[in-house]
Amino acid sequence: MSLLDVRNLRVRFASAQPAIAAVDGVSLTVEAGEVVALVGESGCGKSATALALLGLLPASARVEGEIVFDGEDLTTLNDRQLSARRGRDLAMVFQDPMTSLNPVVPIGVQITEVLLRHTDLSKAAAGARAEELLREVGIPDPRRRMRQYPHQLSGGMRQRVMIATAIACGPKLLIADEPTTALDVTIQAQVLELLARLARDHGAALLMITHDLGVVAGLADRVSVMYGGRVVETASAEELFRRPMHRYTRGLLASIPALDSPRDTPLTPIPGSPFDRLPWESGCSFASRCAVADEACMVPGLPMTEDSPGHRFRCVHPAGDAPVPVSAAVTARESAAPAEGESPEPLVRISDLRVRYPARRAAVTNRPVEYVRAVDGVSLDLPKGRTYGLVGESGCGKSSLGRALLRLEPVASGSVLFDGVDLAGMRERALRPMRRRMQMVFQDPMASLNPRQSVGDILELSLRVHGVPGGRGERRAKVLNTLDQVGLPRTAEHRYPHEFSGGQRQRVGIARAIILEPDLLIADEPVSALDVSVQAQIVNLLQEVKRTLSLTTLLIAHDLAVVRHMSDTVGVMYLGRLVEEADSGELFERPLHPYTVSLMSAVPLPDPVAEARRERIILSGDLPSPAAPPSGCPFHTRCPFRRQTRCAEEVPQVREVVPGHRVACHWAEDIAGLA
Amino acid sequence: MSAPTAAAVPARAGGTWGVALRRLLRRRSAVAGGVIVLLFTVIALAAPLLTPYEPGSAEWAGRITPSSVPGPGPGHLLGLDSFGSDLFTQLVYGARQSLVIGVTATGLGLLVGALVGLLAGGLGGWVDTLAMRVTDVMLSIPALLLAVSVAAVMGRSPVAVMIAIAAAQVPVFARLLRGSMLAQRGLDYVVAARSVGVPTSRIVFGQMLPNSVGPVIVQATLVLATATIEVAALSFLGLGQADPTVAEWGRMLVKAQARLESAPHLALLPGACIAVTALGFTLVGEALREVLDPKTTR
Amino acid sequence: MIAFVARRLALVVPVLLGLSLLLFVWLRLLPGDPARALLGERATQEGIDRVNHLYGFDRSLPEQFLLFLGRLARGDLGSSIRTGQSVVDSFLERFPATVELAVAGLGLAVVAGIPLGYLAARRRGGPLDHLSVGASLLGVVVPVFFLAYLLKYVFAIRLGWLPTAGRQDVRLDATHPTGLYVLDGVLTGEWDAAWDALRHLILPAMALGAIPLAIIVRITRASVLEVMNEDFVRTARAKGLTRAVIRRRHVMRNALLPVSTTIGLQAGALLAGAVLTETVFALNGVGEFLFTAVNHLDYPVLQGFVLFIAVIYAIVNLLVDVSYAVIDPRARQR
Amino acid sequence: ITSCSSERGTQKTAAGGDKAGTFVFAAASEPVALDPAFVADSESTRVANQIFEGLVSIKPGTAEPAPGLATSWSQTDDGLNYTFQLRKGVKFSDGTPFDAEAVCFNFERWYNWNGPLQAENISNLYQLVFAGFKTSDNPALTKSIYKSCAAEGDAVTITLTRPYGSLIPALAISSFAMQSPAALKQYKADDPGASGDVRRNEYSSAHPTGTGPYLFESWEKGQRLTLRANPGYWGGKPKIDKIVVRIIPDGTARLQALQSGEIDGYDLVAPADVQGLSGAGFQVLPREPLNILYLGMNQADPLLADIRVRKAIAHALDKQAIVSQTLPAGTKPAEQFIPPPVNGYADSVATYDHDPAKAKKLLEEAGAVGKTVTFNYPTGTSRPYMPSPEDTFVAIRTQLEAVGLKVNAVPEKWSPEYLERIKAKTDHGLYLLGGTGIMNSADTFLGIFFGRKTVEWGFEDKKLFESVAAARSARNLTEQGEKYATVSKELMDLLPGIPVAHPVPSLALSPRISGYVTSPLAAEVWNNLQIKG
Ligand SMILES: Nc1ncnc2c1ncn2[C@@H]1O[C@H](COP(=O)(O)OP(=O)(O)OP(=O)(O)O)[C@@H](O)[C@H]1O
Ligand SMILES: Nc1ncnc2c1ncn2[C@@H]1O[C@H](COP(=O)(O)OP(=O)(O)OP(=O)(O)O)[C@@H](O)[C@H]1O
Ligand SMILES: [Mg+2]
Ligand SMILES: [Mg+2]
Repeated sequence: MSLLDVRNLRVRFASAQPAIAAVDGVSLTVEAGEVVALVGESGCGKSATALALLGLLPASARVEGEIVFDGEDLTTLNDRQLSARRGRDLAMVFQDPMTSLNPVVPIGVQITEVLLRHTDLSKAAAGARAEELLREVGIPDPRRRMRQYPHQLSGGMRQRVMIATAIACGPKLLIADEPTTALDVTIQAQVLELLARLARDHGAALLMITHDLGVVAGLADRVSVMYGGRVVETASAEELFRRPMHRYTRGLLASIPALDSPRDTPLTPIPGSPFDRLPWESGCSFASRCAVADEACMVPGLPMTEDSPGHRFRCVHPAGDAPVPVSAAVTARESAAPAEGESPEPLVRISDLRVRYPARRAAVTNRPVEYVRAVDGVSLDLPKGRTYGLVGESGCGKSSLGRALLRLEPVASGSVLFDGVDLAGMRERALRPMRRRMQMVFQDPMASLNPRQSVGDILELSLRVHGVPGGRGERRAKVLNTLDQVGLPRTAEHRYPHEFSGGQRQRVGIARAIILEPDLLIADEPVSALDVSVQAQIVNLLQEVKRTLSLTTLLIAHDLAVVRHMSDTVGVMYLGRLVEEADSGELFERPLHPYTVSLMSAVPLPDPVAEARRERIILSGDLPSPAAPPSGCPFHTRCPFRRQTRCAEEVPQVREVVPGHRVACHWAEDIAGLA
Repeated sequence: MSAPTAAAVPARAGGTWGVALRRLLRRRSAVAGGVIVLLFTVIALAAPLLTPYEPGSAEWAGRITPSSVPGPGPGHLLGLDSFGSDLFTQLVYGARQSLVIGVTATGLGLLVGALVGLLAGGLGGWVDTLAMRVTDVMLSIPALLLAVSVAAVMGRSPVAVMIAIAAAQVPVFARLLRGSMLAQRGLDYVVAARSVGVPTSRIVFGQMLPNSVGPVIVQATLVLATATIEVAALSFLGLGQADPTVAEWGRMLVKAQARLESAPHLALLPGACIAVTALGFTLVGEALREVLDPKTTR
Repeated sequence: MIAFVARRLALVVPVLLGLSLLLFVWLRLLPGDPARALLGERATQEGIDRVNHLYGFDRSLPEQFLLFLGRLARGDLGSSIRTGQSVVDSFLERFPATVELAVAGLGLAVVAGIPLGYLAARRRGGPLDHLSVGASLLGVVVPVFFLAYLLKYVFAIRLGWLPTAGRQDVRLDATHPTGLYVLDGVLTGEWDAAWDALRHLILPAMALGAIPLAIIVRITRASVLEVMNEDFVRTARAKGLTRAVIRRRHVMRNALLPVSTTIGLQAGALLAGAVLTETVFALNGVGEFLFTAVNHLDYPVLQGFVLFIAVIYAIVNLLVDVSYAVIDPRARQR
Repeated sequence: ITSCSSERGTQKTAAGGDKAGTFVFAAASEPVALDPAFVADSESTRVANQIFEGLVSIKPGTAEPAPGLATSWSQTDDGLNYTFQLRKGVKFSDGTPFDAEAVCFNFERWYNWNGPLQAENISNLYQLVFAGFKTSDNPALTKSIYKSCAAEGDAVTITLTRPYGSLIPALAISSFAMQSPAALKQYKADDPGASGDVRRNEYSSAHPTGTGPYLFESWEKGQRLTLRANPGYWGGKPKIDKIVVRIIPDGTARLQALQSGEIDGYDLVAPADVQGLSGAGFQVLPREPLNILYLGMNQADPLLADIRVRKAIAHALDKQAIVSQTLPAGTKPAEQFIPPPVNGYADSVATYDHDPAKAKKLLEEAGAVGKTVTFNYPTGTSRPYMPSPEDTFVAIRTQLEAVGLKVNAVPEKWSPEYLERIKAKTDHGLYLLGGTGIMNSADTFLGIFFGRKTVEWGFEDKKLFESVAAARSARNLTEQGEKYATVSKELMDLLPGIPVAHPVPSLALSPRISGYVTSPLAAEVWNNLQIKG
């Protein structure tokens, strides 16, 4: 008998607007000690499923079906009985460690309370055990940490605390709901490894919920893919990545760029958005987004087909071994890429740029006494017509750099030469006409659009501000034209931002950026707020726009695969400094800075085989505070290649180690030799 | 992520205000409040049609004595008040006074407060510091005292009451607007507007302001409620509308305190009118607050 | 933390200075003649001139202000032109009554409001929710003095359970070492006196506490609803913790943060309410005296009292901030 | 500690248990001072009347002077020498004897006041009666009427510099009560003390020492003032052991406190509450009114300077209607500026009946039809002679409008705005005002109202002012009465204002109190009160 056997689980929210069941007949098994991944996009019902298992859904939810755990149907238990099992037999790690810990209770208490609840340990013993757990999850100096509050811990440490809490009572099943999406890649790698190890060590089964296929590849024994409230495909991890059968699984795999896939492979987006789904009663809910859907797909109650043992899917037109279809909209990128070798003139030349923010203010005078050095002396060129990708962990100063470039953030020192004009010292008024030539696409499409302006107004505003010649009519024509260009219906003109899906909003954001036909486009994490399947659409759009308008682009992203996919040149930032810069192909093939090396090795690959073969370098520790960066090489505190005292004493300068490949590391040559 | 709710909203909406309005109409309490407010507005507007008598006419003074007033009877739906005016007429016209005072006072407070808040939040720097220090000072004076002093400076007139009530609200509105303007300042859409090259004044007025007025509007609705009550409190303290025969609920209530024993309805009716109107505004305001608060939209 | 308190305190000083200047100018703008107010119906011009001279009202405004500041620095706020009593004394004399009333009113609002708000949130949409939210709304929309009258009519006159006015039965010969009658009764062991003083406080506290109660109920309700949707409460449930622990440690401790800010803000509003409540219940507190002072243009009293009140307001809000910092470790860094 | 809760049931048994019990009286405000020489307000006077006595007292239930600490008195024909026979065996409550020296000490104390003590608000009544001090620091003051005092065994002779007809009733005013010289000296009664205000010095706030039926016990500021029966009172120990005066400023609160049994009585019942209270078994005792409510007509206003307009207004008024609509039951319309029981009330004066037709005619003659007249009235106040000015205003306005005058209402807060407007500014028109007598003499009405030119009335009439002065300095009461009666007549021809009514103030008492006899002067002494078991 399986440890967990979910049969035909349905969750319905009384308040939900289209009254579609959030979970619509999920069946799922987890064997003891097994790692099962539940994958699917936003809103497909993953969290609802997980919460249903623990009986944690809000009162407005109606749950049907059976959840047999350890021989007992959990749906028949009342809250008191369930609560006795929660935390003891089934434990859960939630997505966001920032909000999942109580901000006003010391973390020690938050761990011991679960021990006190489920075990007979005395207070002191529970405290000791909690300390032990903290040590086990790799938190240094646990005794001190016990007394600290969540805000005094970094994101990674908080997630470790969550994990320590979850494993405290030795649960039989550990459910992790997107445990790493809120974390940086390097931290994500640490946490994932920890989770898997601990589950193994404690003999717990792990139900891992994620939207990132890459994450599960190296971790899961079995994978279930969810779409629209149902499991659409289930297989062992290896089988699933090798032979995805369901059209959705297939689409998902094709739409994400991977670090190890050939760079030239164009992405195949899944059209529409994950919320365009049909209720199951009317057939396959993916049908509306599926390229091969026909009437056969509209038969209600599609059954699961078992293909090979353990590989089951719910699709009338399984993909089988057919090649991944290539969307006609996407052309090979070679055509757009400039010829190798001759590097064009830079459109923007940044030298020794510094950006700082007040970090601490004096008690009485309220004057800043300490600064966060967000950008700490960066020099780089943006070659005309090329895409420059900027990567780095959260907080390393990427956005600050981008904003300072556009003078949206005050520049502390340094210069930004735009087409030969220094923007850094310019007055706002003088700068305004220049703004027409440089535009920005923001990370969060919702936040960057004024909720009270219709899309037409948003777009027209730019034209009006810059006195683009022509009357109302002409401006309107231009607006409509731009809408066409970004693939939005013309009717979008009169609609408001909240009436669009995330991907569509980002299209509006792009439209706003290109309507003035700028020379420079800064895209600050343009796709990281989007669902994976939509991400590809926007990536493709950006590529196309860039090509047709021959834009110079600064692409800021933390997703290495996306950067690799889109950029000609890539720069890596760490703690406000540029640590490495090279041609995209060169950099990913031969990273020379230890940070880049570990960054790349931390990225999970959506391929269990490759993942298993890969030798990973997992960075220890967290990003130091940018208000008090380490002396010498800022990376030396976490560097696996750290040597002698030089790293801690001497700041490495950016130097060209290999032609076209600049690195700020004392030992770049050695590493080059290693690679 | 807010995507699910957004996707759920049907197309063809009139911006966030349209959405807010529709959400508002789904709340029973808001509708009840709106109906109350509407009802009293109609009563106020149609006062001359509702009663055959002039307000403040003490025509029937001969029928009252210090210890008795005629109760409901023919010709006088609710009887007479302590001056010998028709009570129903006074109540109906009282709606006018109360609404005019409430709306003007709130409008005035809103106008001045919003101006200060706008300057402080929009310009920042020393303007902001100065404005906030001044509001600090104003806030540390009990509002009623402030109102009393204003009323004392201005003499006993409805205008004084309006200014008195408005004055006490100025710092509140100023802070609210400044706070939400500051919050808008760092938001991406404002940055986006700057990046497009929109001039500062246009950003402040065209972008930040419309997005910051939510809490101010909510506060204004709630002030409408308290204004009605404050008028009564000022009357109780011997300030406010001076002419005793002018129909104004607060005054009527205070005046009727003297006859609570012999004619409790003289106090209960205007008291109820005040309470119900205030309730109407409060219900609308509370509902608006919930509707406009992004946290509760989930 | 200390820097935090120091900074907050440093902010109070300019506010108080600004306030005294504002008050000063403003009070002089008030129409009417304090001397006339003092001398009453049969005053002659000569008498009025003499009083003006006696109190320095015939000097130039800046001169008067400097004199005022000079005396202020010595802790001398002058004396009432109406009663002749020193402002400091009359404040101290009346302050206990107001403190007692405010503490009782706010205490009632807090003690009743937080559980009510909590229950309303827990039973959201249920009858209890509607009842407590509805009742608290009523508290807001009925003028305080009228509410006071209704309370007295029902509980004192009709039912005869509670007294209508005053702070203690005057037939009792209780000793009052602190001026806080309930506390006095407890300190001296005069239990009947303490009980009697407490009974006298109930109705005023209800009248005064109605508005803060309503606000606290609503804030608590909203805040509990919000916190209950927080991830960490879900985490706590996922840990299998008992309801009591979840409520106490995870829900309430967080939900109380906005409530504590509200309580601080209410402290100011409370004083305004106290003017009416003290008048209606004959409590002879600061508020009532202040109002009389306004009516008689008693400049020294007005100036002094408003300054006192501003200081108290500042202290209360400082305390609130500190208590906030005690509950919320994040606030300590600010 | 006597345990007694204020619950109605237990309170009754408690009171029954201790036979004499406690009389709790609610005052609208705190006494200003306990030294009666410095105060004139009714709350201070009420307390002073229990602690102190004067040479002359008031016959209970009337406004008539009666023997007090002086058993009899006589005066010389020139009206300059008054001799008082003093009551024997009377002691001040500090044990010192009351004798002729003590009397002279008191007179000399007042006469010798100087500096701040000559301020109008401090020695108001002394200045009103005796006009000046030994040395005048205040230029407004004239020569003192008092000249000297001579002690002759059990008698005392007071000599005046000029005759003053109302001296005997004046000496019944509590400001001229006899105080213990020893206590006055010991506690420095005339020293401003720490507070800088003589009314708040140690004597005046903690050691008032007189010969009255009650002794001062304690004063908790703002809360209550306690008096105890004086066991050595010459008239016999009072039947009630203890008096507590509570401060309840709000009228409704006083009513409710009485209804709930927390207090035994309060003064100045609102007219609207009278019926309810008596219906519920409470005693509502009316006082014979010794007051006047008038409608003043400022002659500085050109419209009102015209006697035809003033007469028209007089004919327009329906006093009876005003009384029945807005004034307490029992109130009588007024015909003169003094109430009937007062010495100086004229037998017949010009009267102006309610006659709208005549009023209209007069207005037409004066060309004042449709003119707007300013009407000032006070708000937020209730005076014994004017319980609800707003109601009275409305009633009068309606009547004025009925005869074709337009009314421009100017309401103002009683103090200081309204008083200032009427007393110090010329821009008022019609206005409501009045006064309560402090003694049985026209002097406190006509003497104060019409003694000289004032902005209040806005007219200058030397002849009238001289008649008033002559009446003031009449040699005795009878002569004064005759002279004031003429003034009264003159006034009603001159018509500077219209006497409206003599409103009846009343006092409410719990049914358990008996033996309360009201006084027109509100000068009740509570030594004969009894509490029923
Ligand atoms: N409390 C709720 N009330 C109403 N609808 C809800 C509620 N919680 C979730 N839903 C809806 O149920 C569906 C499934 O939600 P769920 O949170 O399980 O998705 P998910 O797969 O975890 O998505 P994500 O990746 O965004 O976390 C969504 O359409 C969501 O809008
Ligand atoms: N307005 C601000 N005030 C103070 N500090 C700021 C501000 N904006 C950014 N910072 C700090 O500056 C540093 C760099 O921030 P920045 O936003 O540039 O990082 P990033 O690389 O874009 O990170 P992310 O990937 O999270 O967007 C961070 O430590 C951040 O906390
Ligand atoms: Mg989820
Ligand atoms: Mg960023």
